[in-house]
Amino acid sequence: MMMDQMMSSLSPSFAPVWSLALSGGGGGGGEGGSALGVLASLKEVPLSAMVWLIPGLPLLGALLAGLCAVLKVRSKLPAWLMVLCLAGSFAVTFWMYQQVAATGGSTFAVVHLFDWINFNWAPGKAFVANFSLYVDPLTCLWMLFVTGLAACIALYASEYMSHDVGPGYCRFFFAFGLFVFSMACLVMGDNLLLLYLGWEGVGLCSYLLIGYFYQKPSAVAAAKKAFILNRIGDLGLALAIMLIFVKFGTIEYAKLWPMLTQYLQMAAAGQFDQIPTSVQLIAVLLTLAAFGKSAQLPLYVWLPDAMEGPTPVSALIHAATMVTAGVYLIARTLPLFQISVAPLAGLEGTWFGFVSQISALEIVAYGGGLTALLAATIGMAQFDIKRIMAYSTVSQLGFMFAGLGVLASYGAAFHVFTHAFFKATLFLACGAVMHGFAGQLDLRKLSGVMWMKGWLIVGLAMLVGCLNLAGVPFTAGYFSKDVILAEAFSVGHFRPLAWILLFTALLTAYYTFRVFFRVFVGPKHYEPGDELHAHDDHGHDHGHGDKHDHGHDAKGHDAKAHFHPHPPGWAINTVLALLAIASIAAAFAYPTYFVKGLVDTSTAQVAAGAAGHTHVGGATIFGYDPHKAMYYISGIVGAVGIITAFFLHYLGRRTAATSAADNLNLGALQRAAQNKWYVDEFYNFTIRLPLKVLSHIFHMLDKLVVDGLVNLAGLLPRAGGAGLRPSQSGVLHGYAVAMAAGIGVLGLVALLALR
Amino acid sequence: MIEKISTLWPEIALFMTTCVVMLLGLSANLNIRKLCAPVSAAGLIIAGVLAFGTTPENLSSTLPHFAMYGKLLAAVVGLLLLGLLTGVADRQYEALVASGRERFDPIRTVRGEFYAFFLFSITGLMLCAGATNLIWLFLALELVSLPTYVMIALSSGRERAMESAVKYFFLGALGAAIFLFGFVFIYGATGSVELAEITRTFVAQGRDGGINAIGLLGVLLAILGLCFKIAAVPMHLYTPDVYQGAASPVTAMLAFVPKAAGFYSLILILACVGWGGGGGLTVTQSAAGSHGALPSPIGEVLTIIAVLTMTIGNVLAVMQSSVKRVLAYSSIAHSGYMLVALIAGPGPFGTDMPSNGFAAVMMYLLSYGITNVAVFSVLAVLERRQADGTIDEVDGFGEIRGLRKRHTGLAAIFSLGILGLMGFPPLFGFFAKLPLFQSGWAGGHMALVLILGINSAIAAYYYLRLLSAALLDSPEASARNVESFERAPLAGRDMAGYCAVLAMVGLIVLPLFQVSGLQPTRWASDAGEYKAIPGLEPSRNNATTLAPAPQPVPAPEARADSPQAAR
Amino acid sequence: MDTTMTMSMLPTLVLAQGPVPELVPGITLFHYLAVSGIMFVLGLIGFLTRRNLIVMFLCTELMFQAAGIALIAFGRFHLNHTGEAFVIFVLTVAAAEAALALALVVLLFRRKETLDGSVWTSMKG
Amino acid sequence: MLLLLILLPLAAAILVPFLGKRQVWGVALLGTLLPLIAGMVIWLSLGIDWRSSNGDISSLNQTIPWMPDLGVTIRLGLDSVSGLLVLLTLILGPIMVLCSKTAITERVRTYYGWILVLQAAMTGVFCARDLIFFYICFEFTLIPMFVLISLYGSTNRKAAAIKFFLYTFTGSIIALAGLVYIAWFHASKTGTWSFDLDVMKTAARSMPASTQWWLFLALMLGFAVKVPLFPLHTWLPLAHTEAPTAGSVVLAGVLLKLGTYAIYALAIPMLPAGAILFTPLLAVLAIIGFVAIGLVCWVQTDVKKLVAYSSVAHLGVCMLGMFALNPTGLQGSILYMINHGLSTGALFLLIGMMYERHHTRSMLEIGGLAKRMPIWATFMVFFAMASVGLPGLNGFVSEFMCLFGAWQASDTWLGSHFVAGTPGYLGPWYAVIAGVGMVVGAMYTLLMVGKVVWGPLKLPHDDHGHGHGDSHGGHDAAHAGSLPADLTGREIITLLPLAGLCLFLGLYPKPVLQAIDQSTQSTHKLILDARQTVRALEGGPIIPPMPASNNAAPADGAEMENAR
Repeated sequence: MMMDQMMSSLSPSFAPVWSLALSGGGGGGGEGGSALGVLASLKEVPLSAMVWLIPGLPLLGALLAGLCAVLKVRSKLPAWLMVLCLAGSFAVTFWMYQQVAATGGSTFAVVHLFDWINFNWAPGKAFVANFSLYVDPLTCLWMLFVTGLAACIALYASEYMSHDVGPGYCRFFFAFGLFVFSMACLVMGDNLLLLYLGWEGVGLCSYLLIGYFYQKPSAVAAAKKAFILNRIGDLGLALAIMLIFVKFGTIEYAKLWPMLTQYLQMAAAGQFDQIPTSVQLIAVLLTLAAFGKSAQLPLYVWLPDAMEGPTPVSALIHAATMVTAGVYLIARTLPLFQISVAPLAGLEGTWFGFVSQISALEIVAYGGGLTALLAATIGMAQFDIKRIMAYSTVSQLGFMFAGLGVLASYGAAFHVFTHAFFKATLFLACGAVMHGFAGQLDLRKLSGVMWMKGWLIVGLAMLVGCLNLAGVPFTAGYFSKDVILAEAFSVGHFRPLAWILLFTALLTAYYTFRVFFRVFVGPKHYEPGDELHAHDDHGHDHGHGDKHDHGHDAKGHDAKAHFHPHPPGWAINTVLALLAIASIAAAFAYPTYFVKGLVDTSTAQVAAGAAGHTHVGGATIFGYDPHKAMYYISGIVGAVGIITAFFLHYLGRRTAATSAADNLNLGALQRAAQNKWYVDEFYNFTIRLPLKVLSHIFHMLDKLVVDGLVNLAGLLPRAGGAGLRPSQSGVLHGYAVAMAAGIGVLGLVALLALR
Repeated sequence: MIEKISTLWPEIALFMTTCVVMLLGLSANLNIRKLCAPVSAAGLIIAGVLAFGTTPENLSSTLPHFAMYGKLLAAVVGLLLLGLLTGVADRQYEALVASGRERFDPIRTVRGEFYAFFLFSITGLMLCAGATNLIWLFLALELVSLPTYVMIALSSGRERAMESAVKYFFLGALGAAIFLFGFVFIYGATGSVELAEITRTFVAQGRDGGINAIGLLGVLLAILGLCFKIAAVPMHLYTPDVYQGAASPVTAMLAFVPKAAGFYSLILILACVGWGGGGGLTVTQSAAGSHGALPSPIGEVLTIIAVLTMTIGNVLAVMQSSVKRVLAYSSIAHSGYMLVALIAGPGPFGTDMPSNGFAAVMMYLLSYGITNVAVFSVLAVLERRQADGTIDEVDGFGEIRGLRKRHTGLAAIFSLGILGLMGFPPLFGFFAKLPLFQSGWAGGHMALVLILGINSAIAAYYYLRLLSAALLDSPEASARNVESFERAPLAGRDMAGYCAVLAMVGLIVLPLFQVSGLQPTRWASDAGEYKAIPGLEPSRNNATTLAPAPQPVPAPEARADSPQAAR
Repeated sequence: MDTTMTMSMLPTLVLAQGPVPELVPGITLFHYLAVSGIMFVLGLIGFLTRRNLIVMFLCTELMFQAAGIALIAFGRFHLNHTGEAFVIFVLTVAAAEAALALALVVLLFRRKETLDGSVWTSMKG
Repeated sequence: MLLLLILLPLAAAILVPFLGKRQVWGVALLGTLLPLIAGMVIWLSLGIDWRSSNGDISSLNQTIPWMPDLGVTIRLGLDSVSGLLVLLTLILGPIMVLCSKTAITERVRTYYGWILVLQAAMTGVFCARDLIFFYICFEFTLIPMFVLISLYGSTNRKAAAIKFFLYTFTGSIIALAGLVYIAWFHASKTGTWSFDLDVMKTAARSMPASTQWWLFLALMLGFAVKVPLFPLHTWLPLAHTEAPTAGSVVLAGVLLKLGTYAIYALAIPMLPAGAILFTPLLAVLAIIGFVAIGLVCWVQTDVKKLVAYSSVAHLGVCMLGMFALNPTGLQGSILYMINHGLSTGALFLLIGMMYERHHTRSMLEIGGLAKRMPIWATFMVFFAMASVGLPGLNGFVSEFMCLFGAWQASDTWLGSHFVAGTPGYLGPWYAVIAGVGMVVGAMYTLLMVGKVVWGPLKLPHDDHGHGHGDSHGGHDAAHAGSLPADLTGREIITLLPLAGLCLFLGLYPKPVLQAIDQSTQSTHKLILDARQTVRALEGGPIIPPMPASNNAAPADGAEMENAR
């Protein structure tokens, strides 16, 4: 709320800066073009300054929400304002997309807003990181689904959060708007530092929104965990930015790509050993950043916990948009990865010697693949449907990274695109269930929801989402996953990865439909969740997490007897329907090459194209071209998964709590998967606990040794004083003797000095 | 003869005042007896004016203005001390007389004698400043000391005052014997008691290879004996006991007058020896010139004394529970600080204030005198009514605790005084300590300067204890019956109060009034001016550029390889 | 500087100077100084070891007189009268001190009925 | 004009003892507001020029003769760096007074009197252009702070005050000794004593490197204590914890900056060779401060202590940037001084407001205040984020620049050449290891926010009759004193300017960066020049010569060779 006051008071002074003249962008494309033919196709085009509305409108929405909080608005006003702003933002994005499309691709535009961090690191040599927007096809792709989804989800949230109308509601939409603004900065920033601003900004909003139910300790802990794990990744990004600047003298994309020409030529010629290690290290650092934000091994643990936030948040931030920022980062800086394919020579003998054996792209690929598998196995064993979706998100992100790792950035981006829609659909459907059943998410306590009155749209949307996620042929998810799998199989040395991914696809289909079969179809049964009191008359201002220690049980039982699920209202239904349709429609992006067109003409891709895919392709699967064979293979794999789920979780199920799968006793394996392979515990024991111990040791050292030495220094005069006090015996003769002795000693000294 | 007397007008004026005061003190009339203080003050003022007006320049060939300014300092601080001393003598007795329980008996009154002794002591101090001769110096020193023994004993009727007196007297006699023996040997080595003659002889000896052994022995013994006067190690042991036992005003006097006399004498004697390293004089007027250290082993011995004095004084003060003892130990430490400047000597420029150690010492003496009076005035004004109705001095920490709540004005003066002693900027104490640093560096004594710094920090601790006791703590039970003179029935309170205020104003104003005419730095600069004896400058050693080394300039060896006895 | 050499040379400092004859043959300045030094040290030792205030004071007198002897010897050695004049002053001061000392001792004796200096130890530390 | 900035609060301080209890607050506010206004007027009247000035703004220079014999004058002047810090001081002044209105009800005259004196002294430090006047002001901040802590602090206040006083006093005496040596060095050359800052800078720079080495050590002993740099920091948590709110605010906001400012404005320009020789050591200490003390923050239970320790950690970054000794690091470091003053000052204000209401600072006793004090909580999260270094807020710009400066302070790494590296003495490893501190910073700050702001509402037992977790009591009257549960208008006004500045400096730091550009460039030039001096000491070329051209393409021949 003070933010908007601030901004309103500041905006006049900003007015001249926001005169929004188009900046020249340094004409980087031209310079690079002389060196390489491909880069010559990168043209800078003028673009209307209107695009600043894309980040601007969500920010306005956030400020308005803040204002509502200050004015103590107790209605849905902030939600409507937000939906309006986001819709406007989406409209501008669409307009921007059309502008870009009209230029025929391989173009970019830089829109200068105002100077941000801009200083001279040496006389006349500037470090420039401005508030400038960089628009190219990749930007358009990302912003389209970010703003579009955000608008939808805001609408959904207007109903979903309605029990919290008041300050909490305003807070929610403030953070929501701020998130879209940050995401826009992240995607549209014309330099890495502005990307970093968005990067941390989305982290902050994620923190605020995960911790939305702040009275729930688990939510607070989850928020903190998310922020800190993200910070580790952010550190990688910050260091990468520094390294990029010292190596290339710029962090603006438009100027950066031409600087890479020479290295890309070397990469194309296979002379990786000529590329300095420090340049190759950039990609490794960026990978760390991407892994943090996109919840990849080993930093994925925050994402499942992030489900403590309200479901719209999970849908938007933790499924569709923010977590794909890592993918965006790598897609954006792909040229830097391409010159980092070779083993990182030169680090041997340093502390980071172990990295020297692996290349950045391999880290990305295998990191992604392993994350995909691990998360899928955990997802199979969970009972909380939102958590299952969370693990599935982690898993699908793994797919995307694997795609990037095998240099199929189109596949990755396509998967991001389709995943955004179907995963949002899935989450929102789960959210509707949660909303209707008082927070109940346990798939053993819900059954046949789809057949209940008023729940059909939810069920259908869920089905669409599940089909996409499982990769049933001719769905969007099917196509996008295929691209990645095919590319993985076609690169010979990534064969193990390809198999891992394929197996994961099988698991994905299984756990997806496990949820569907258990919750949405089958016998009708429900038990309300533990948020009953939220529907009591006096409890509306408390939020979900407001648990009372006293009297809860009694009240709960009492209320349970009268509980009726309340089906979703028009807003939720509309949004679900819309998104379900969008998920289906996304499939058309494959044959129309919508995404491919955008990705392949994006500047980074063009720049990266200079390096050529010399090592890509060639490998076959079962003697066929993987790109063709994969249509069939993945279709079969998806079907197998669904059928397994059907037998285990649908056929013959009588109650909500049990299913045929209960007869399968996998013992310790199952328990371990249920407990997330004890990764959290492992981290706790290997990192957090030692760190805590270390901190206490430091504290003790600080108190005892450092301060102790200071105190000792303070004690010395006192000890000296205490020690010398007896010399002041008070006896006349004693003094006389001491004086005489002193004279004697000094005489001796004088004699010695003479010698 | 006449020209000798013409240098003594201030002393003569003081002596005459002394006689008058002695007579006044015998009067049966209380009002006439009370005239003692004003008359003494008038005498001091006249003496000061005379000192300023009549003291000839170049009384000493090396220290042209020293006598005048030294006497002036004695008069100024003497005046402040006089204010403080007012009302000390005869308090109990006159209270009895006033209440009619006793009849006045001229034999039992000591008022006249008390003031007279005080004036004698100040006279001695002035004589010290003007001394040109060892005999004169010896007599002056004795004249400073002998009255103080009596004053301690007279200052109060308590047993502690007796104890102070006995310790001070006997140890003082020992000290006197030692510096007398030193003077004798200086005479023996040079054949003269005239300081100018001694200087010349020492310079000549120095050029011939070093001051001879008897001369060195004499100087060393003289220094050690004078250490008693300035309360320096190893002759410092009496200080806390004597200061604690004497009445606070007398303590204030003990902390200044003998110390000043001691430093005057040290300056005079060391000026004879010179800072030429091998003996002789070193002062050159050129900035590029070099100057050396005191001849070995005098320099070494003095350095050790300075370090030990600073450190022992401060360290012992830390653990005290008696305010007066703390101040006594701090007085020891202050002597150590001043010794640093003395060791550094007159510096390369001779006239320039901050690099001239003499000027620094003079300025510090002024600052210390004023500050000291301010602190002791507070202790003097306060007194404690004991359970049996008798009145005692305020001494313990507990008794000044919460002073701020009971006597805000006194607390303010006290804290200003303490901060001044601490050398806290921007009080005078700081501007007096700054030249110590400056001259210390100018003399190249890095270790001494650093030890001075560290000691200032240690000192800050106990000063801070005093400060927080007076300002921040709540009054203790024992402080309940602490009263100030304001409520005490008798005498002298006005003077004591004025004197405290004066001292305080001096503390603040002196450094600030530099802009206008009154400049202690200018004064000290003149006072410490040091001139080489014409024609006796030593050959300069590679004095092209002075590039101060990080290490203190190593004292050139007293290369007195051929031991030359006199002649 | 070689101090031992200086000391060993002292006996050669005869008191016969120019036309002034030696007073006692073979007795040099060194001998007088030795006597003076011994007296001084004796006085010091007495001062340190005796408890009686009067005796202690007498010891300081001894030290003063030791200085006097040295002064006379030096005066003779330098053939001027400064030393002798100095001695007069020393004697005078010693007399003044003696007066003071006796007065003080009387005062103290009245208080504690003892002449022992070591009873005055109420202040210390 | 500058004298006015010092005299106005002093005059108010002199007035305060003669006022009634009720008027004191108003007069104190006036005594801090007027200088702020005067400062603003000065700035506005200067127009844009002051930003690009290299060195003092000559129209502001002012010299009053004081002690010609000692070489002491009262010389005042401002350059862009000190100007910014003066502004910070002036801004924090009214805030100090505002935040104390309800907190201090006893001995108000003493309190505000000393606050005003403190304000004058701090302004004096930044305006001083004479070493002794600088030292006087530098030291004189101790007394007001000592009084504020020892009279208005909490339980252990006396020990804290004494430790604070003695620790800093000891250090600065050593520094004084060093400064006097420099003055003596000058005097020995020219025959006249002077403490004029500009004269001293020129004089000191001509010293040999070995002399500069130990002199720099001496100066650092004084200034690093004030900063406080890692092993010399132990007074700070104690002082902060015990100080009253305004005391903590000004301690974090300005007093610590006296140390960093002194290093920037005195130590480095006077003794560049000394700075070069000490750089690696100081950088390591700074990093230890940032990371290890950050971890120490993490295990604190007292909120105020946590923020106090975090000051040590943050100033570690500041020092790291400073000792990168290149324009980036120096600019970052200066910016950090301002930013830390704003955000940490605000955090202390917030903690003070919490303490005033609930009388505890222990995170074990209090929690979930977002429920009860939403406005407070909003500010808390905002400033915590500013302190963590979230981009878009002020902390980030400076933190990034400090780390980047350290990274940049080396022109080769892993065998290859940096296009945009400056010849320096640190390098990427320093930045990488210090970067860990960013994560640690998030850890402890979020721990604090998570415990105090979020979570179920928890209030101390004696504070609230309803016991733990009772969220229904949010608006009843059972809270401390006359203060409402959430912030009052006065408190919001106290915080808003800080929040506004945090946001402004985070989004548009350009004016400040432009202002300090020239200053840092010239400091860097001194460093480059001093390398010759250092080389003379080391007896050989230890520093690689500056690359002839920094515009070289990334793949120039030399680099390719290096890569092989």
